[in-house]
Amino acid sequence: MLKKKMNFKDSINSALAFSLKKDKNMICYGLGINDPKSIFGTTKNLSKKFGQNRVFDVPTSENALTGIAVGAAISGIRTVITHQRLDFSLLSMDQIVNSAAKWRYMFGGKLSVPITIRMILGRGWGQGPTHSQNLAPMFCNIPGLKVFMPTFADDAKRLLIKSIFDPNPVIFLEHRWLHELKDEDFLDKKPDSLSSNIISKGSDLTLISMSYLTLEALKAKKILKKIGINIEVVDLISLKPLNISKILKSIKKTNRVLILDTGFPYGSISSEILSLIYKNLNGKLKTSPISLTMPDIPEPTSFFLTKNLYIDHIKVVKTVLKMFKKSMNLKKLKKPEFHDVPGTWFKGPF
Amino acid sequence: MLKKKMNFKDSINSALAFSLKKDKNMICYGLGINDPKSIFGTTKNLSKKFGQNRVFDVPTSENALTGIAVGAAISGIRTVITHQRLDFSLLSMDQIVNSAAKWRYMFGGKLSVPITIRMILGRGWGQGPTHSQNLAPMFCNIPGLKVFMPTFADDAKRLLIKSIFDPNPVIFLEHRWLHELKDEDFLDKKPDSLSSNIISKGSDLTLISMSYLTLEALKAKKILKKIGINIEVVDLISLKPLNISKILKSIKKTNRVLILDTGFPYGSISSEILSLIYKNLNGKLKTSPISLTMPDIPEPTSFFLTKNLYIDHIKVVKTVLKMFKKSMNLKKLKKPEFHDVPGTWFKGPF
Amino acid sequence: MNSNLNFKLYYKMKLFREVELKIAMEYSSRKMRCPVHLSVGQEAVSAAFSQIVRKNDYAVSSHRPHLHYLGKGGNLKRMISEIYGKKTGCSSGKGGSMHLIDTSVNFMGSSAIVANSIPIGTGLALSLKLKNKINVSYIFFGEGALEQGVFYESVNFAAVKKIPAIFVCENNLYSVYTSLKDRQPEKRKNSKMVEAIGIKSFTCNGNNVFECYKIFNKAKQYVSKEKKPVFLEFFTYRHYEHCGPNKDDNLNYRPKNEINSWLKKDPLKNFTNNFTNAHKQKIKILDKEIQKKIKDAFEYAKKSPKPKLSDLRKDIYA
Amino acid sequence: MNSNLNFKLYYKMKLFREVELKIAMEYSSRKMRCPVHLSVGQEAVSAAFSQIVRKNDYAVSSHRPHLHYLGKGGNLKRMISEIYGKKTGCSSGKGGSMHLIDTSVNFMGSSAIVANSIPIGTGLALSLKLKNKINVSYIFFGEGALEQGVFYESVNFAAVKKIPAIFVCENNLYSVYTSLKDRQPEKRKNSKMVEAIGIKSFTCNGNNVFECYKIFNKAKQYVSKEKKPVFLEFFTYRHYEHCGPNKDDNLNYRPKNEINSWLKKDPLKNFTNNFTNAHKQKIKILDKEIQKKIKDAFEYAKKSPKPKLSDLRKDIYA
Ligand SMILES: Cc1ncc(C[n+]2csc(CCOP(=O)(O)OP(=O)(O)O)c2C)c(N)n1
Ligand SMILES: Cc1ncc(C[n+]2csc(CCOP(=O)(O)OP(=O)(O)O)c2C)c(N)n1
Ligand SMILES: [Mg+2]
Ligand SMILES: [Mg+2]
Repeated sequence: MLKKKMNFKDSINSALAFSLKKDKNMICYGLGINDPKSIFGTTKNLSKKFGQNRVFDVPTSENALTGIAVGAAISGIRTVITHQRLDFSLLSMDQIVNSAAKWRYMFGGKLSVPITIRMILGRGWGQGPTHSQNLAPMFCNIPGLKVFMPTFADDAKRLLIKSIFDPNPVIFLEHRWLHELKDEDFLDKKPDSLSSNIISKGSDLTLISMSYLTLEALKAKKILKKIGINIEVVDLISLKPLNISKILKSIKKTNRVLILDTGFPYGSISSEILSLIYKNLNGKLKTSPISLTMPDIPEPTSFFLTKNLYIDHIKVVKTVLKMFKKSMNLKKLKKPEFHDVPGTWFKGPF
Repeated sequence: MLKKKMNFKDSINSALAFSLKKDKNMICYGLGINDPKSIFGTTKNLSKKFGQNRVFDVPTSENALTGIAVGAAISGIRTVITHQRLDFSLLSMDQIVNSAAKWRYMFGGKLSVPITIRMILGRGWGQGPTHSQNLAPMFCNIPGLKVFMPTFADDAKRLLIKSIFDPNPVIFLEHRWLHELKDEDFLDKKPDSLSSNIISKGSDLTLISMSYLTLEALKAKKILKKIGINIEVVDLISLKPLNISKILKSIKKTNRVLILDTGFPYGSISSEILSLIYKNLNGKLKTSPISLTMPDIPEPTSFFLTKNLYIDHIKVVKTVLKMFKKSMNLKKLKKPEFHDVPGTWFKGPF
Repeated sequence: MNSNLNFKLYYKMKLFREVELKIAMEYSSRKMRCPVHLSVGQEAVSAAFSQIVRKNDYAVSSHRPHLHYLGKGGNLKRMISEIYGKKTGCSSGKGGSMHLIDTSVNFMGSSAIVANSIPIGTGLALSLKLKNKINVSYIFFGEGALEQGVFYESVNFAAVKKIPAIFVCENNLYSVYTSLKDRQPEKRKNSKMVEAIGIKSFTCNGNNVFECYKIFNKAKQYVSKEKKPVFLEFFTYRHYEHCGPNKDDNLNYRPKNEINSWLKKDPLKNFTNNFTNAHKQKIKILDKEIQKKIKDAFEYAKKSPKPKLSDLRKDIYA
Repeated sequence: MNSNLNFKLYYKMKLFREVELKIAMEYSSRKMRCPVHLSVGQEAVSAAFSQIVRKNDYAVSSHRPHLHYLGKGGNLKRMISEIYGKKTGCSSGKGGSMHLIDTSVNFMGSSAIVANSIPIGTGLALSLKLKNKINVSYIFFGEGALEQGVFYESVNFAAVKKIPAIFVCENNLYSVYTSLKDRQPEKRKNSKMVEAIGIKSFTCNGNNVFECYKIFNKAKQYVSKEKKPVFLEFFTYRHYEHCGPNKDDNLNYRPKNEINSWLKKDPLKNFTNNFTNAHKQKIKILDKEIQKKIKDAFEYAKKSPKPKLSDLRKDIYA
């Protein structure tokens, strides 16, 4: 059922509360989890409800905390860690890659590692080089990990519960600009099975996107429909495993593909998808496949330098028009006054 | 000039000695750098020649040591760090990604970070899940880094010197199975410009490979020539930046591509290359493009389980035969008795 | 009491306070579009530092670098411009408030990742030793950084290699909203801990600028003489929220009586009270200078040109 | 002196020694195709441990895990099979010598990455506290692991959370070929250091099995009573090369007199000398048992089936 009234952050909160209630052993920790801001509101009241033993704040020790989660998990305690920015998790790559991802396989399946690592991706308002990176490809490259990245509040809830009860380590990516959004702002109706990534049908182009960018994709679709371009929007939701057969089916129909990616280009999710399409279809598409990613540049902090950095629906529209060799009056498409905030309600500083 | 008599490890040693002599400020450190094994012989005698102040052993503190290199480098001291296995560098991902790769850009170009991080990749003899990973894609994904991975002793020397005198951070990947090899074992002649990755011309298939796998590619080429398949072998040498134009030119000629990759499949170097080919050529190749990688599985330790794990020339030959729908008598192609050692001289344990 | 030094300390503390207050005031106009971590309440440490540090000494800092940058002699106009994201910013707009640099005075950068710059400052100290310099490398961080493993790795390395590193911890009792009890063992003495790892430590009332001055001086002497690293811990308190331009005492994460007792220990007020009436005249002059300096800096920043869009692609590689 | 205990300690030490020597002997046949890190010379610690540890206690270890695994009650046959890469190996052949596990006795794994299992053992201790168990979590590592930041992070966490972790450091003075002087400050006392971080410490002659026994006992008592973690440091020495089946004293990275003085302190020899002639009979019987046990284990391993090639794809995900 689609509860369109709940925003993304409340969905996360509700998924955590549901899971903590369902599994009395489960624990959940991260910097600031109990503080007045409760990780952008996502962990509000959890420690009040479930006790400081199960929901607790921690020292700034990302690497040990990840290993501690592995230790708790292999002894039967499902654990959720939260990083306020994905970038901080780089300190724990040894534990993620050499322990969490391998503790099952390397010991012949004797144990499993039910941990979920929530990582929040920054964008805008001077997040700068070390508070804005989507390094999903690093995690996808590692056998033994799963990587989820939902867009809609409804999926977020379902997927976070799924992650927590998955016996394997899951990297759960949340885009900072989604937390305040409700599904009703974007969706009329939505398929309610997780495996169904095709969230809006079309015949002319397969537009594949992830997380926040799916909202820009849907906006672009609306605009392009006016000139008769019908876009099929695929929301990835799960980066690893990838539902590649859905994607291939869609492309066989549309014969055109454009991918929107919040990460850096080299070795990106979009490169992986394009290579899979190529290997599987080995065919000439109606137009060359395109991926829009962040440029291969550390993100600068200045408002002025991020002006044209982010992928938004206008960039998508322009790219599609080029693919179709069409034009339309773009003057009417107004950019928001400030490109660096998720909405006028955001006044900084974080 | 091609000094075919020098093996890979002596080339590395000679590049380090050359650089230490040329730049009196340069330093060089890593676990075991001065010990009796001197990092597989690559750092032999260096501290004797250049002093313990400049070539020194260190505590097992990979993360700090990387930051220390950044600090030394921004104050004008070129620094080379060595990890006996790439896998250990995961402990230092924060310093590699958030410091080394960004210290120049994030401060508006005020400083540069001339560090080289040598990482050795394990294979065979029970290296197992945490001593065998080629995680090159992680590094390639990061703006600000360069990633080199030479195959031939001659390139190794030239490229290591280039890395050391490059004002940017360079990840320098050495395959453990190359250290004892001499170029004369594999090459008759070799182009002597670094930008020239096409090491053996052919017209029927572009075979792209990296590092040790290039040797298997050359062996496969020899075998396939007998039945009239002419292979063009491209040795990547530099993973980032990629010399994609050379690759495209070759494929336009051969219209077929096979890539050999020592890493895991998802978000791999080979996926990146295929996606670039697709975006640039958007054409049907004579046969579907193929990449051979390690499977998406942590590497097991057991001799018996690694039996068919590695890419070798026989696997390459079989793959090519399939692409061409040809067959030949493979019985004569003898595998070495033990698939897990670089040569009979290797008796373990590391 | 050296009265000349006192005026210098006053000048720096007051300047630092007023700079931060001005940033807080202007922040609501939403032209400084990056997170800012103000050091109001913690001025004494950096003011004292400014009177000891030499130009050829190195320094690095954390997410809260404004006063370390200024204490090292960093250019005020370029810092404010950086926070405004302007081309004239010390990091050309690329770094923002958390990433300041002024290589002309050897302030070598600051990092938004907790403890990230600690090994970098350690590497700078190594470089001083290798080059046989008499200088030292100052490494600034909060007590939260003591929870990161890389701190210990760096201290251990500095001790083994006997390099001129001065580790400077400003312990303001909080990491964001989290108090020490959730993060560090009760009753732990950080200085004892670091001494046990292998280097000399000094602790200090971080709100008494004169004591801070004496400790920095001692540390410098020690490092020069012994050729060994040292760890300094200053106890202090921030008056504003962790990040941003407001006070947030309404959120109640810090006990009221704790806040009040620290407000009574305000480093600037207490120091100012020491001046006699005879000095007040001189102080007025200094205050005016300060106001002018700040006004100029903000005007400079506001008037400065934006970076060009093409600057985005500059300086990725050297 | 409890003579029953003495025989048990003897039995374990001798078994451990003979297992490692047998591995060394068989290694040259090149059927054990993975790196092996032997603990010859360090048997006392694990033998003492074996007499204190309870089945429901947890343990984890490092790249040198054989004796910790056996001390915890791990199955010998399955360990040898694992080193031979057989299907019957405790990790189904996937882990090799450095990755041992026996969940039936709560030996929860070992890691080839220095210090990597320290936080994992800490998480196991957290889990014991959460589940209100009286058990403890033993975490084995070498002194090289004290150079990794994650050790400090883990100790700090254990101290803050007051969890039943027993950190066990076997200080054998070397990390691979590198002596302490290149890695840790002169004259540092690790126990003092860890106490300053916030947890109780004990040090011990790691070559005296009875002293080791007493210290493990003390630690267990302390953790049970105080509900707090503890750090143990055992001074000991390895007789063989860091990795592999040979002695490597010809390489001269360890001073001759150091080697000789430690050989005189051989834990097994010295302990055996304590037995009276009356006991020698009993000891002979034990020795026979040991030889049989080892012979059986190696035969079992050699006869065991290889893993199937299809096992490669098993157990990646649960
Ligand atoms: C690795 C990492 N983890 C978490 C954060 C989020 N963070 C930003 S500032 C901060 C507080 C650090 O406290 P402290 O070191 O005491 O410095 P203070 O803010 O008190 O000056 C934290 C946790 C971060 N920037 N980097
Ligand atoms: C992160 C990491 N760095 C380096 C290594 C290489 N290495 C393997 S064992 C070892 C020695 C560790 O010494 P210590 O902890 O004292 O244990 P010991 O071998 O003496 O038992 C080293 C450095 C590694 N395995 N992991
Ligand atoms: Mg603080
Ligand atoms: Mg040791």
